[in-house]
Amino acid sequence: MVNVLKGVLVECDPAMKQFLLYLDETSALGKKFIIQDLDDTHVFILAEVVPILQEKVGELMDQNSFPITQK
Amino acid sequence: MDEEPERAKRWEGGYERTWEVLKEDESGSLKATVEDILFQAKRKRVFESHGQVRLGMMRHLYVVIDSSRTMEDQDLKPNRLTSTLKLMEFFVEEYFDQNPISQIGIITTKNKRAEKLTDLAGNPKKHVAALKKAVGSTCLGEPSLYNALNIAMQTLKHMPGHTSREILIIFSSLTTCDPANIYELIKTLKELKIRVSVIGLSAEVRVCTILTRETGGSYNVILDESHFKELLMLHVKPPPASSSSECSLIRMGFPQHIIASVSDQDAKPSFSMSHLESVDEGPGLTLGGYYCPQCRAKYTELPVECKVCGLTLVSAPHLARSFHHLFPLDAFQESPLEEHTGDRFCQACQGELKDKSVFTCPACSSVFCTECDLFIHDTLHCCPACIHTQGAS
Amino acid sequence: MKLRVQLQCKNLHEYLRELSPDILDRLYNHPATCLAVYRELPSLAKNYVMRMLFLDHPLPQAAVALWVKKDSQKDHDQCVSVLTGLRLWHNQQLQGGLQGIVLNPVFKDNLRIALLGGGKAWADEGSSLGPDRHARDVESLDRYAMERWEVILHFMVGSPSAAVSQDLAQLLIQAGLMKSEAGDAPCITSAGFQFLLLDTASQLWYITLQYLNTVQSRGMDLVEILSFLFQLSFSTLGRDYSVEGMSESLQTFLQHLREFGLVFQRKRKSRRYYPTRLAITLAAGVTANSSSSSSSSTAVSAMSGTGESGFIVVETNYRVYAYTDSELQIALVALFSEMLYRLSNVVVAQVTRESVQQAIANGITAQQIIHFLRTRAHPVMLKQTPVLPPTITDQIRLWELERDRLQFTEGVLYNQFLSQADFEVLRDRAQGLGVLVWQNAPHRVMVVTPHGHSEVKRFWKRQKSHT
Amino acid sequence: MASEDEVSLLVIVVDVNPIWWGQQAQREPEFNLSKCLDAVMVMANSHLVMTRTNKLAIIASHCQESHFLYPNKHWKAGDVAGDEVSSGSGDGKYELLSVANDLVAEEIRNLMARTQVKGHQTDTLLAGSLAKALCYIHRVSKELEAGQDMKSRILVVKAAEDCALQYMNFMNVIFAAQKQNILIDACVLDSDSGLLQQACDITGGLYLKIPQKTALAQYLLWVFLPDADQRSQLVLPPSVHVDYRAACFCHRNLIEIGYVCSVCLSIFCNFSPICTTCETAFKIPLPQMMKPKKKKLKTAN
Repeated sequence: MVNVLKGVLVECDPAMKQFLLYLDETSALGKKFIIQDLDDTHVFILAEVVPILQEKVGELMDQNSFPITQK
Repeated sequence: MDEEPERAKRWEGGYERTWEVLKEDESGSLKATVEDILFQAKRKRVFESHGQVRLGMMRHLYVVIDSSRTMEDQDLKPNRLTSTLKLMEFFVEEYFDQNPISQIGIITTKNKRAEKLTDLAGNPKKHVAALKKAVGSTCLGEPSLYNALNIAMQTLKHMPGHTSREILIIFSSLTTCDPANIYELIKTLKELKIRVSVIGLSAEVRVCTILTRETGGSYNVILDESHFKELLMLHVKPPPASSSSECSLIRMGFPQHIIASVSDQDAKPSFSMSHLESVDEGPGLTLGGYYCPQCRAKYTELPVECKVCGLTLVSAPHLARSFHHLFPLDAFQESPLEEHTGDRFCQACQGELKDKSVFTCPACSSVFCTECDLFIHDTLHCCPACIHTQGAS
Repeated sequence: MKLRVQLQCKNLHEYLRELSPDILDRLYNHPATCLAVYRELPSLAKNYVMRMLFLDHPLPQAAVALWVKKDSQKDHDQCVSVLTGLRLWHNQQLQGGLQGIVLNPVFKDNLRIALLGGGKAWADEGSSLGPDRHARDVESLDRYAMERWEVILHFMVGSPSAAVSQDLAQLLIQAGLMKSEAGDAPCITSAGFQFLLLDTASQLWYITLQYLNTVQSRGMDLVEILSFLFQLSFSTLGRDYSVEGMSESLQTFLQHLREFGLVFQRKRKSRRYYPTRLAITLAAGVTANSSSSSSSSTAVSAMSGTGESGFIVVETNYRVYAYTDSELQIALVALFSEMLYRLSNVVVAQVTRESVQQAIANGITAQQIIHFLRTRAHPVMLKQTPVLPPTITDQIRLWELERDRLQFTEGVLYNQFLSQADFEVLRDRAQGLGVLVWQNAPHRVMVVTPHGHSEVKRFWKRQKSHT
Repeated sequence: MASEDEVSLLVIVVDVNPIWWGQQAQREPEFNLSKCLDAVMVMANSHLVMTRTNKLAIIASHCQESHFLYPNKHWKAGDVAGDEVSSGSGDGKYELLSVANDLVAEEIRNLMARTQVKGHQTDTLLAGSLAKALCYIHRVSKELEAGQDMKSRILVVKAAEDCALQYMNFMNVIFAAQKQNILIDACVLDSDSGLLQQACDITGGLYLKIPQKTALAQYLLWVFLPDADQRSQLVLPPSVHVDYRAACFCHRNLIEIGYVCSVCLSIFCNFSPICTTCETAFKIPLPQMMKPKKKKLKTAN
């Protein structure tokens, strides 16, 4: 029988996917949100976590960046 | 020969007060004088016309490029070797543009040895390709002036007497490693009427001073990259022929270009003779070409010396390209704009005369603007207004 | 899910192609439109038109196909599609049964008139009115045009001093550049920010397009308005034209153009008007597509007379020096950079990751920032190639990409198929419907778009009942 | 689409040699100078409307002078309306074009009015016109705004015969054009011109002798209107067979093998002991049979 699920398909690079898996495992967003891990560059997730996920990714990028300009 | 030339070194001269040239105007601005200096620089002619001096139109020139350790110095960007090779590429193009029936060859010297990079030949492509390839080569050890001069001399001494025999050395090192007495060699060079010029990249070297003085060449040391280029470009113009050089009538062929159309049944592709030597230049089969009028050997490019019968093959425009050296355009007279009465427009470009000076052709007394004056003398080589009177007379 | 609003600016051809054939044919009745349309053709197509302009008989299609060399066939096909799409080219049966091609006769006649003369004059010359006592020179017209245009831009960023007519404010809202909550003063939208970063010519063209969309609802004739607009763009700067013989709706249109700063009219009731540089560069904005990076700087340099010449210097250390005292321009620079110092004639700003991210969050794209810097580059910058330091442009793009590490697509996941055949049937169906987003055959998983879901589901039900 | 940053300058040089056109009017009354100028103006207008950045100059090449028909030096774009009493379009023509066309017509009238044909001045001063064209192009390229770049070409509409006296100047002009990357195109109405063939071949332009003079406008539009970029896409007339044989200085014969003076590069068809151009006395030549030069030298020493 075919199973049907609504959600959001996320396409990203493998490194980002690992980060998503980490967020999912540690329930950093308050709950598990990955519906299915599709392949190296695709995951299927709950639609409602998208905004908070974007925020988390933004935070990650902020942590990983350093100021390249001096004032 | 051992006598020190009576020439004052720069550091022996008076103190140059370079800043005194700059004068402030009433408002305290330097703009006016700076603009004046720039204007003068624009006007400066690198080359004063030789007038009626006989020129060596057919030149055989060997360029010796020092590839010793010192070429790795980074005072020229990115280093001396790369900068030199880059300028040389430009030099080769210019050389053939101005001296279409001349030949050039390149020699490098490093690690106490000298070797030919390219043989004397009249095709710029080959030389440029070799120069491009040389960029990656390493600089090693000391140069050998003797060996380099010797190699060049071995070929040049067989060149016919009506052509000029020249060597141009780009010398970076302050030392040279010679297997024998170089003064003997200089004497031989002088006897063979080979003119040796040197462009130094570091400092004046005495052996070069003597070498150039004895053979009648020039010796300059560069100040910076733009000066280097300027000095190099001085060697593009054909030098005055020495009075003792022979004159002769040279037999030349003017082959027609024959285009065989593809539709022509009889047309068969054939090999060009110039492909006999070089195997690596791709397929040599072509349809049309230039056929030597004496022996019908085929070539795809001119000018070339026929491999079969030795006839020099050129096209008429090749000879015409050199005409402006033989009949140089007289310098125009400069006069201030205020004194100029009459039409306020340049005769050539129709632009308004705005600069401080105008230029008048002594032959037809037409007036020109500064830009046109430069353009006419550097590129056009004929007065646009004189043509009108010449054609009519 | 927040979708970024991308400001779309059509070029002239895209706009014209959407018009009905009937309107198109009527448009070609005016030489000015023919000239404008001709000018925007690909250069190869221009030559095609020129070759056929003086031929009265149709040419066989095969002959036309032989005009280009074999390896340029693609360009040829593109030209043919453009020419046919704009109805400049008609197919016609030749006598021997061959397919022939002929230029649109109306277009041909009017382009010939534009080139060689004949026909009736485009508009009444001001000369019929005698010399103008209040004649304007080019500089004052430029000044006037720029002032008018800046008022509109100031209004958009909400400067209190700037006021525009109700009509114009309405137009800006309709264009989606501003939004107004009931009763409140309108405020700028993210599309508005993007609009501000365009060069003047593109801004003008964008507004004009929006205006044209509303023309019919205003009870004006689109053809009449367009023809007048093109006529204006081919007129001579510093010359006066008479309003004699203009229809009522054209008169209204002229008043709107007056507000945009496209024409100068001393008084509302003046019998003459002067087109400004804005009107004349209008056609230049047509080609400058908002998204193309190589877009022209000529449109801007043409504006140099209006004090709009480049004033921005960008250094490799991410500093931006803007030599301007215009509040508006400073505000624009501040959209994507951090202000450091403010002096009387120059501001110094720094492009930082935060400031660019902020701008991107506002809906501005990296491309638009780069385009802004490029088109307003100081003449000193223009002398170097590339004009902007590559480190800066690359970094701005990288900062944008940073946000795009994840790509979200809403969809419905189908998994746990029992057989490969089942999967393939459903997948092919979804593909056929054009709703398939992603699929993986070995794992038998696929994702379809939400609106395609019901259709696929229905198909699956039917499929099941069959077997 | 062509970048707007690129300016394309077309300089048209029209041969208005009064003698040739006078004869032509008798030979073929249906194709006279004014017909030719009409065709040139069609070409000029077509070039100007192509894009906003296209520029144009027209030079009339006469047997006494070269005259700029457009743009006039006293005329600047922008102040058309200023001093001239509106010559603007009374009809549906694009205003810029009608101004240009009126100017050209006016100038050619002036030029023709002051023509005084003297018996011996019959050659068109084409080399001079080309030299002026090059100077003009040079000036325009200097006046460009930063960031703009310009492509220029020269189109010669040639009527009268070549003038051998101009050979050297003509070659100088050709080489200057080649150096500046300026194409020279030639549209020849009457007899083939060897000089122009060389000019087109060296600079990479097109040479066409038109078989039907009355169709001049069509030939111009079909062949010469496309610029260098489009030419690479279009099928155009093949390049002509250029005769690069030299003419000897003594008899003006075309020769395949000749003698060249090593000092002044004059070309002679026969050996003579003294060069007539530079008066150099030559060495007695060795028999030509001894072919390799190297050997020749050795025997000489």
